Amino acid sequence: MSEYFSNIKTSTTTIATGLAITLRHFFNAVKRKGDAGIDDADFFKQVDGLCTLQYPREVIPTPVNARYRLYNNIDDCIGCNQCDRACPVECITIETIKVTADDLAVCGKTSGGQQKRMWVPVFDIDVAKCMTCGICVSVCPTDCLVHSPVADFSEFDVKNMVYHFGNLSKIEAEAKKKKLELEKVAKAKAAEAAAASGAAPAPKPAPKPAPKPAGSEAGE
Amino acid sequence: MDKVMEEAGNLMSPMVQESKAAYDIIRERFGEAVSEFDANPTMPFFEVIDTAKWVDIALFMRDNSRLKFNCMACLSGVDYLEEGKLGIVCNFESIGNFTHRIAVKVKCQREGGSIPSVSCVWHTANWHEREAYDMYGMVFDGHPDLRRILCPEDWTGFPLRKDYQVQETYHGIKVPY
Amino acid sequence: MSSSPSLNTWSDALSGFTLGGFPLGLVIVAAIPLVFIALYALTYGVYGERKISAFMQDRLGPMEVGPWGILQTLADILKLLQKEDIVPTVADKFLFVIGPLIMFVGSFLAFAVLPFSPAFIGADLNVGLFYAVGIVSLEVVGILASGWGSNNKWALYGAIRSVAQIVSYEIPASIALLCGAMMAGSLSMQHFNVVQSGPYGFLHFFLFKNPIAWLPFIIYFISSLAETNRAPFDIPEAESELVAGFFTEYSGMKFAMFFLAEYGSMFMVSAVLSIVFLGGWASPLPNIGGLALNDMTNGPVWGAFWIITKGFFFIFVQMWLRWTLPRLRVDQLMYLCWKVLTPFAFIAFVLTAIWEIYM
Amino acid sequence: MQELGKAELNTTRIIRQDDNRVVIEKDLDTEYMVLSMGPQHPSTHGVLRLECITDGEVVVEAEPYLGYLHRCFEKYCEKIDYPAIVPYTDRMDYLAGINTELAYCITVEKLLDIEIPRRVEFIRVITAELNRIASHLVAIGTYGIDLGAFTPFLFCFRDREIILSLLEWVSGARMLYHYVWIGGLSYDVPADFKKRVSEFVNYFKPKVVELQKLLTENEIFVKRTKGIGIMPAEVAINYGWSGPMLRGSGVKWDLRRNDPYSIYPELEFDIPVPDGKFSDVGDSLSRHLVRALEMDESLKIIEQCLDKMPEVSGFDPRAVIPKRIRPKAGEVYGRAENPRGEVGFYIVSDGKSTKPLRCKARSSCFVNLSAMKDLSKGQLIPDLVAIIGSIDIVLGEVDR
Repeated sequence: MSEYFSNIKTSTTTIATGLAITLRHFFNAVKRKGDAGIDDADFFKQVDGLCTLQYPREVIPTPVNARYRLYNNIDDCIGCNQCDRACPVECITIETIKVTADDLAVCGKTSGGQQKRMWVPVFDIDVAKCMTCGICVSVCPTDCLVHSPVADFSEFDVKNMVYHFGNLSKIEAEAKKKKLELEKVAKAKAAEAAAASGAAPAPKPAPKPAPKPAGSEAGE
Repeated sequence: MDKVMEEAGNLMSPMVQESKAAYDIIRERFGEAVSEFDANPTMPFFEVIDTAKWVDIALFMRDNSRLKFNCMACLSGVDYLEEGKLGIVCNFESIGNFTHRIAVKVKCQREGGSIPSVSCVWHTANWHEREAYDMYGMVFDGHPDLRRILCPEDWTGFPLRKDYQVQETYHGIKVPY
Repeated sequence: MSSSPSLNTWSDALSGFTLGGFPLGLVIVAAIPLVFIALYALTYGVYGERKISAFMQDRLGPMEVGPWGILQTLADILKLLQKEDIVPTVADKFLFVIGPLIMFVGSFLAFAVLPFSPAFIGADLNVGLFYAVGIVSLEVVGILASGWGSNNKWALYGAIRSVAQIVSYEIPASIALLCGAMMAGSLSMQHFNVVQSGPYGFLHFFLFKNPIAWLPFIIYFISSLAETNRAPFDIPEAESELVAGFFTEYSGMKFAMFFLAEYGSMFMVSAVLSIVFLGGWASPLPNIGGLALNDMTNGPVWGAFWIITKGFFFIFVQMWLRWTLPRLRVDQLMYLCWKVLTPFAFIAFVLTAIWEIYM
Repeated sequence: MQELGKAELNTTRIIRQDDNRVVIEKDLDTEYMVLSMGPQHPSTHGVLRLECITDGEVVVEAEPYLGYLHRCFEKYCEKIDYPAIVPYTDRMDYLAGINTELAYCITVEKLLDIEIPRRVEFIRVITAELNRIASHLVAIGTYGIDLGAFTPFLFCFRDREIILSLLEWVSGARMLYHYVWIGGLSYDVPADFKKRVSEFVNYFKPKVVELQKLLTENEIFVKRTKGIGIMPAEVAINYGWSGPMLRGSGVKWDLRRNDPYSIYPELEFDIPVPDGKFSDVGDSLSRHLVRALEMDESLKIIEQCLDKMPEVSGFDPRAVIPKRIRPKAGEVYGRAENPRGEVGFYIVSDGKSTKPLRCKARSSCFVNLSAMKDLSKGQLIPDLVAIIGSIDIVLGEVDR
């Protein structure tokens, strides 16, 4: 019998404790959590109160090293293909064309001063496949491939999730390929007929275009 | 600790010595039914050669007062393609009694091979054996409920075999997408 | 019970009003509670509950539709109206359709005897309280019909649980209300209020006049939670066990009907609680010397204000409990009913009788 | 297995036929009902399906069906390099990514036999313990939901959010970290990290107390969980249970102590085991209690690590990461204490390839869940929900 009453007593007290806690939160609802990021020194001074974020208008600030959407700075890309090989989900597609000797200057150098030896007509990243593991970034020799802190890049069409970073258009790529073949043929000829020369290379194509963002906006 | 094992080849670490001691007890009892002890530093193991005795060995390992391997930590199926065999690797330990651990390998023929089930000895083995069957297709004799566990029941082939060819369609769905 | 002359003046006048032989007045009398339920369920019931739960959980609640999300309920209703009204092929169609209707009618009929103000009551029955307790139980039929008619295992579980629960909890609830009836000496709803009103405000309420009244008050409150399937007694619709209980298969307006019925009976039990123990439309403010607060805050309009405020307060407590407590199990629910509440209700009954005779 | 005596099943026999159909032979006129609970059910924590045979509200038999979230982890591992497996281990136990990564990485490190810098070990332990708290918060919160208490869940998630922010700050991702690498870490911690974590510890301590008051001490909660799903210690060991499940049965077994890895031997912490006063040893409440108490222990560990962590200027956490990971031929079984129990990896290397020949993941939930059939016998449906909740499964880990 005493257990019966002690049960009633503990039930009442514990329920009352719980009710007190929720009521305290109810009256604390006048406060709201601030929008400081975790890297802010005052972060823990503003965590009291309602903590909802109204998403599209308010976002959790992403820290600088956040690893979200992949971005390739094609100007620095040397087309080494390492990221493609390292990617566990195979979300990167790369096609490269060797730069002919006379184009080296046009192709330019990376910001690190390395001579680029490859045209990269196709550098597609399927960010819908990408699992943001960061392995490709870690193997990139010129640090041109980075995970940007842009976390929200939803699209209505999954095709738009494929980002094109290539630095040549299709026509230009064709031209470069032809040129490379010509050069090869020329070299072969040169090797064959040791004395022959004067096979003038094809006329120079248009200078290197800017990285072409296709689909939606692809860069930052 | 077991991480520091520079002298792995010559000197056995305390952990391996413990395993060796446990193995000696089993060897003493079962003799040629078990293979020599493989004293590698990362996972010391022995192999059960006479697979028919596997359940007896298991019971002995569990109940012997000097062994008391009351916990099966893991049971993994392995495909030994070169040997033409399938096998399981079981990791044992003794919770609350001793600190020794040991691994045991049991192998069977690739096609139509079977291994006695130890799910009556350790309940853990029940689902693990089902998983090994699901992935490799070796049959566990005496298993109470040997069905596929992770793959659908009407899946064809055993996915983790090295020569596994994925089926083209499954209920009209193209499989290798 | 004969009513004092100032009582029921509005409703009497309205019900006498006819238009070309058509009793328009009666229709209006019936429409007022209906409109009230709809409005209250829309505002306080759905929106209020969302906001209250949100604030208790450190959330914001609905914020998108309208300023502070106040139009959220309208958006929900629009959504429910647009939804396809699915009747499963294997369902018992008649029971499936009639279930929510019975539930709603049950909770709505009880409003007939609810005195909204001194001057307004649907029907001043002399067995008003008895009628209210009886008619609310009609919901059980609706729940069972919908649960059985859905032909869904979860729904059946929910329905059976619900019936067992509601039928059991009728007993402590009725006995607790009987204590109130003894104190008032009547079963007429208006009379409850009349005897509890007076110049000293809340001191005339049974809860404060009679020390024993606390016991039936608490017993009735707990039982009313169970009767309306509110947490911690929401086992018929326990979402983590039975998906959605007896209304698992419902969609569209039929689903909305369940909600309306639930909120209707929530207000109903809260109003009964406040009428029986807290004076209903009587003002709780006392006359202090020359400051005649009580006289100032009594009257038909003030009466409506007080009874709705009291009802809403208890609804708030119901929500507060819901968002704090875990759910009971079926057997624990029955234990609480038969081994705790019912004996205590009997004790309260006897004590009240003794108090009424000797004090 | 202890007979709980809730259902009288003597009159009825359940037979599983050769083609796996369940047939019920009955003598009395009770009608049994087959109830398919899940894969879309609010309290199966994902896509678990339980085929319950019920006698009214009493569960006669509950058979779990898995595989709805099977993602061929082990098959994948045979096709990708050792370092590239790490992000996949994240996706196994997605609530405790760092712990699972740690388990995998120490396994491969064992095989590679490399020495890890001390600072890396400390950072690993801090982040792993933070992740353990986050994981337990989800476990406790969802357990509250299973039992009908919604508010503790959101309080738990509010605090978990802060941990996720902390880990995002460190690793760059909120849930699927890929932070622990074989032989190191992906980044060093930010400059203010120590300060912020100690602030978090101070912030979190009162929240744990509040959570205990709101949920654990609540009488209804206690009544719902006490004595439900009792698992005796020997049976638990035989089932291979680990982590909070095993400790809930009263076995003081924690891999951080019993098979120590990283720097755990240097740290002071208790292994909470129920004493049988507040709960019956081995019941659902004990398991919940162990998780709740473990959060305090994790806080203790974090505080000690913050004190002891060596400051190295210009520290490169990738310094000892091998350029090309190709372990010598051999086999290894390595494991670590995850929030849900022992996560082990059995890896076979052929010594030639950069890909493992075999990588088996021993998942704690998979093993813990295998006792479901025994635990659920004769329980009520609400108790079944309470038991599933107390096992705290993550289907990503069960199915891999």
